[in-house]
Amino acid sequence: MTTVNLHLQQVKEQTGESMEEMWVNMGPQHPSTHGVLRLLIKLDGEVVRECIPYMGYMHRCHEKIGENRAYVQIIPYTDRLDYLASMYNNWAYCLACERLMGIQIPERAEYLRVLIGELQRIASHLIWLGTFGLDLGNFTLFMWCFREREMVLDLFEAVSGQRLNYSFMRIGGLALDVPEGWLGDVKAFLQWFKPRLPEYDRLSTDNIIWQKRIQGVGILKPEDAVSYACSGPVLRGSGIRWDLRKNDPYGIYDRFEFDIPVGTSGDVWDRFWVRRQEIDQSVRIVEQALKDIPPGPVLAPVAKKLRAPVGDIYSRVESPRGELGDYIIADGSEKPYRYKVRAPTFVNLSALPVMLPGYLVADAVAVLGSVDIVLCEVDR
Amino acid sequence: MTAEEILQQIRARFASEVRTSEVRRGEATLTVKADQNFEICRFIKEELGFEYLNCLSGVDWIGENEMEVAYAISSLRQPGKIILRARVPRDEPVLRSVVPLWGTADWHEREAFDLFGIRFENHPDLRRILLPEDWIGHPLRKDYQDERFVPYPWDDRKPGSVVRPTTA
Amino acid sequence: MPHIQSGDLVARFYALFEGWGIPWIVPRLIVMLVVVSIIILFISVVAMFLIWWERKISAHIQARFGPMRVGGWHGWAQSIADGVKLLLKEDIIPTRADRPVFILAPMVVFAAALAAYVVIPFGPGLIVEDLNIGILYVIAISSLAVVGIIMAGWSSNNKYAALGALRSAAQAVSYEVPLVISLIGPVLLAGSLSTTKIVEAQRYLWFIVLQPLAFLTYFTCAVAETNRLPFDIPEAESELVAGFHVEYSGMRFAIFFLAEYANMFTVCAIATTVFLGGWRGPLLPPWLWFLLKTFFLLFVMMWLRWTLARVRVDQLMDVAWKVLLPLAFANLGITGLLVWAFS
Amino acid sequence: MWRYLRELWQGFWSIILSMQITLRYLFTRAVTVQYPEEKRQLPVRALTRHVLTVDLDSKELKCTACDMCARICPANCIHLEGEGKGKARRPKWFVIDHNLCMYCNLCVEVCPFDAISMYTGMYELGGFSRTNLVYDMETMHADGFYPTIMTPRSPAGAGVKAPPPAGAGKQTRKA
Repeated sequence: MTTVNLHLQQVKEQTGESMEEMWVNMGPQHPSTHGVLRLLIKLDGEVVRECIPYMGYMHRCHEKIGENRAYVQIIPYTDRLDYLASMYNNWAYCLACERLMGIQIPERAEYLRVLIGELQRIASHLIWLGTFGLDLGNFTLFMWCFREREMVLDLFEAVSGQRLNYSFMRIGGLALDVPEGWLGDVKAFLQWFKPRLPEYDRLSTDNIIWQKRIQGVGILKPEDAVSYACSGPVLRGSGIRWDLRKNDPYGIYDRFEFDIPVGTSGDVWDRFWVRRQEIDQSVRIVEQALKDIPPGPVLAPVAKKLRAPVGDIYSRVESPRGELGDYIIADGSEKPYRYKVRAPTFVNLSALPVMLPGYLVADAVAVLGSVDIVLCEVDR
Repeated sequence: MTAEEILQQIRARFASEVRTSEVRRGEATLTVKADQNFEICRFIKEELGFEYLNCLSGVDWIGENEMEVAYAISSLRQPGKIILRARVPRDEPVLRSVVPLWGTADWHEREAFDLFGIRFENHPDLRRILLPEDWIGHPLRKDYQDERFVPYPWDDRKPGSVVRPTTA
Repeated sequence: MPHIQSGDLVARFYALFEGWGIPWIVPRLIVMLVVVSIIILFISVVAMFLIWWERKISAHIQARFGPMRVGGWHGWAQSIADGVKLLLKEDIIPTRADRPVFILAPMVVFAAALAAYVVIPFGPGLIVEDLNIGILYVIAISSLAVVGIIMAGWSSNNKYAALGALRSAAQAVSYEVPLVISLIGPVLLAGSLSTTKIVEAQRYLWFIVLQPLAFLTYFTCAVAETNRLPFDIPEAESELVAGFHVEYSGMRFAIFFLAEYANMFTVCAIATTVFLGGWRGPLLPPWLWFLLKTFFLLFVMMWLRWTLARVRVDQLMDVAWKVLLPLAFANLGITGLLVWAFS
Repeated sequence: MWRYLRELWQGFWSIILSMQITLRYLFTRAVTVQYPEEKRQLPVRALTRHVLTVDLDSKELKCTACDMCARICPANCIHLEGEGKGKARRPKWFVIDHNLCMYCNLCVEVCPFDAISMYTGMYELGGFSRTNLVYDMETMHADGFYPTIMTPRSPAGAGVKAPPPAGAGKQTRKA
């Protein structure tokens, strides 16, 4: 008897459930679990009564690998966490190491990090919008979003040579300066991108089916959001104005002007709308960064073989999915003693069993989509 | 509330529990004995008002024969961060669960149980979370052995030494 | 083509056989076989074309090319290649499935799709059988597909399939009602249930001008009847994976697929007949007009599919009972009053 | 009643608006590239298969077998052995296992002699067995100029050409 059946049997024995409810396995092979996530859902007709997530299908013990690599060598592995926002993983890790080692990075590197980070946020939110459209049955939006995302990837490819796993940031700055004319390309991309947003809106925000599908479902109350330590758009969708870029600024985010969109009721619509507006805000930040980017070096002079002083640090950044934290304990050698990633989607996903009960199966898909999970990061 | 004040309040309340405490980079860092971890966490959450548990992480201090659970706690209403580290003996790593205080601790504690073998009392559903349920051992312990494990490449290597033959 | 009087031809054929002294059943069977073969051939060709066309339309809406390789020009042979592939695939029946029902289900669905072609008037005289209750027949037959879908969902022994089948049943029951009522308006105007009579009645004015509300209601219901997005909840791939045909593969799946497109053609052909004046049009031969109008409606259906998101189950019921049904009744009432006033 | 009708009309109109925009897209150009027939121009920095660069005059490898790349590689995919002492030190054999390579460019950045490059444009690395992806020194030996981090352009001023059609085996390229 497999563990699944065993568990089912246990649940049956413990709860004594009636035969009118049925357990449905959503995943691990299911089109809308965004990877290999398995949700065990108890259905009463079409209504979800209970949800038990199972994950770990892509677990590769990232933290154990990290404990056995030098500080620089971990950077390529961080790409593989949240592969839709690799730059942010690099950033979070490098920032934690820089804080731990007390490295000041050059001004130009700070600006380029913000610029690239916000472009990454746009790309990540675009892919989220597209896949969310797919969850709701709108395939066209998915393709359109991918088209613009590809343009961002082209920009990143010109900078780092990679389209997905960039490993572009280094402890102390960036690996390379941007190529000539790249900033002009970013401007050209923004010129193209800004008129596309109303087109997305026509298919999504303004469309009545879209509105009716996601309004008032998957409500996450603010107190639950805090208790489950949700972060990013999930927390802001519940009406809490909390953005690490504003509330605990890292890098040079205190120099930029942008708004934090928040929702009101904490339903799927709010989470959608927060992300949709964050794309606008990211465009704003990119424009500001483009305007005052200074010349200079992009990498601080750091030793080839980095050693961190004994100590520990919990450092966090606001990735597109929420608070991406790195907890590093250094023992003075060239590799960390303990390296833990606080994955935002892992934490946000833990609130899913609170959001789902009482809604339909179709809503379960929408709610799961609105949490914006990346299974590689959940499983680590 | 500055980090010093936080530490003072905790020390005043749980004088016998706190092993070490210091302020680093503006964060209150303290190491406590494990038997009162739930009460200290409740004090931090309910009386100091730090209602947001960022991260819960296990650490294996094999040299000191101890296990540690590090809570990174902050607040959405006030600045300041607390890193609370509860030490338990390595042979009997048992702590009180903080799930009643923070819902998010549920999966974090399951992860610590899964990868470190730290057991949490009063946890509603302490199962493995990332590894299969029939997995043997706890991989993040420092003495965990696995033949598939790729060691740190810089160990025991002199320049030019051959590690393994490859064919082209 | 317009002057082929199929009725005459068949009558002459019968007379021939009668002259040879062969029992009456034989020529009738032969005629039936020929007609059925022609229809199946037609359905297959149309469905394959529609599949290719839909892929092309979706691709171009999404700023891509779609199939480009098979057959040379814009991948025109893609559907044929797909068909061959599906034919050659292993026929899998799940171990715990209800075998006879599982095997029968695609046939029932396809038979239902096939039967509706009896009363579609492709041109004057180009109709299999001009039933005097043609519209009623179509409505009755089109509900038959649901039986097949429920059979498929039940016999698969799969929870997703069962959910899809249940949804399909609920959807069909709900959407039949406004569908029928919206068709009564034109029938009142034409004064007949026969499809050819309805086309004849549109000699001067298409019924879409007189009955725009009925057309919209009918078209929405037709989209729902054929399980197309935005009403494709029985097979919603993001929720129920593939709904009722999740366990089907190979040729059985192909038959479901074919039936879906055949059904699409049927409902659009009925809409053409009832609202768009059937085969009537200047210059071009009637059958071409008929096909043009039908394909335009099919294009609208595909266009809708690649624009909209899927509705939810409860919303689907809301739309049927709270929007379409009142509209259809309002239309029927107004039409009835006007017909009564002018007669 | 009035509100019901207005909502009905608004919903209908929003669908019409959505359809309008998809209709417009139906007649815009596709952005996809028909891959094997057309290929996109890779940027200079595109990280692709490794090449051991040569001194353009003497056509000799720049590599001095210092083992830096092998040590920095997180995936442990570079293996080499050197022979000779001091300035004459050269690799005896040099193997990169592209089954393991993560394309992180760390080996290139760490190289003090500019002797290894990933800016080669050879990205079609498919093979029928895993050993096809293990490249030896002979395969990776550059036959001309390749851009590197230190010298992104050739000293003669020639720019970077489009990548050649590449197969699984040994790939060559004219400078």
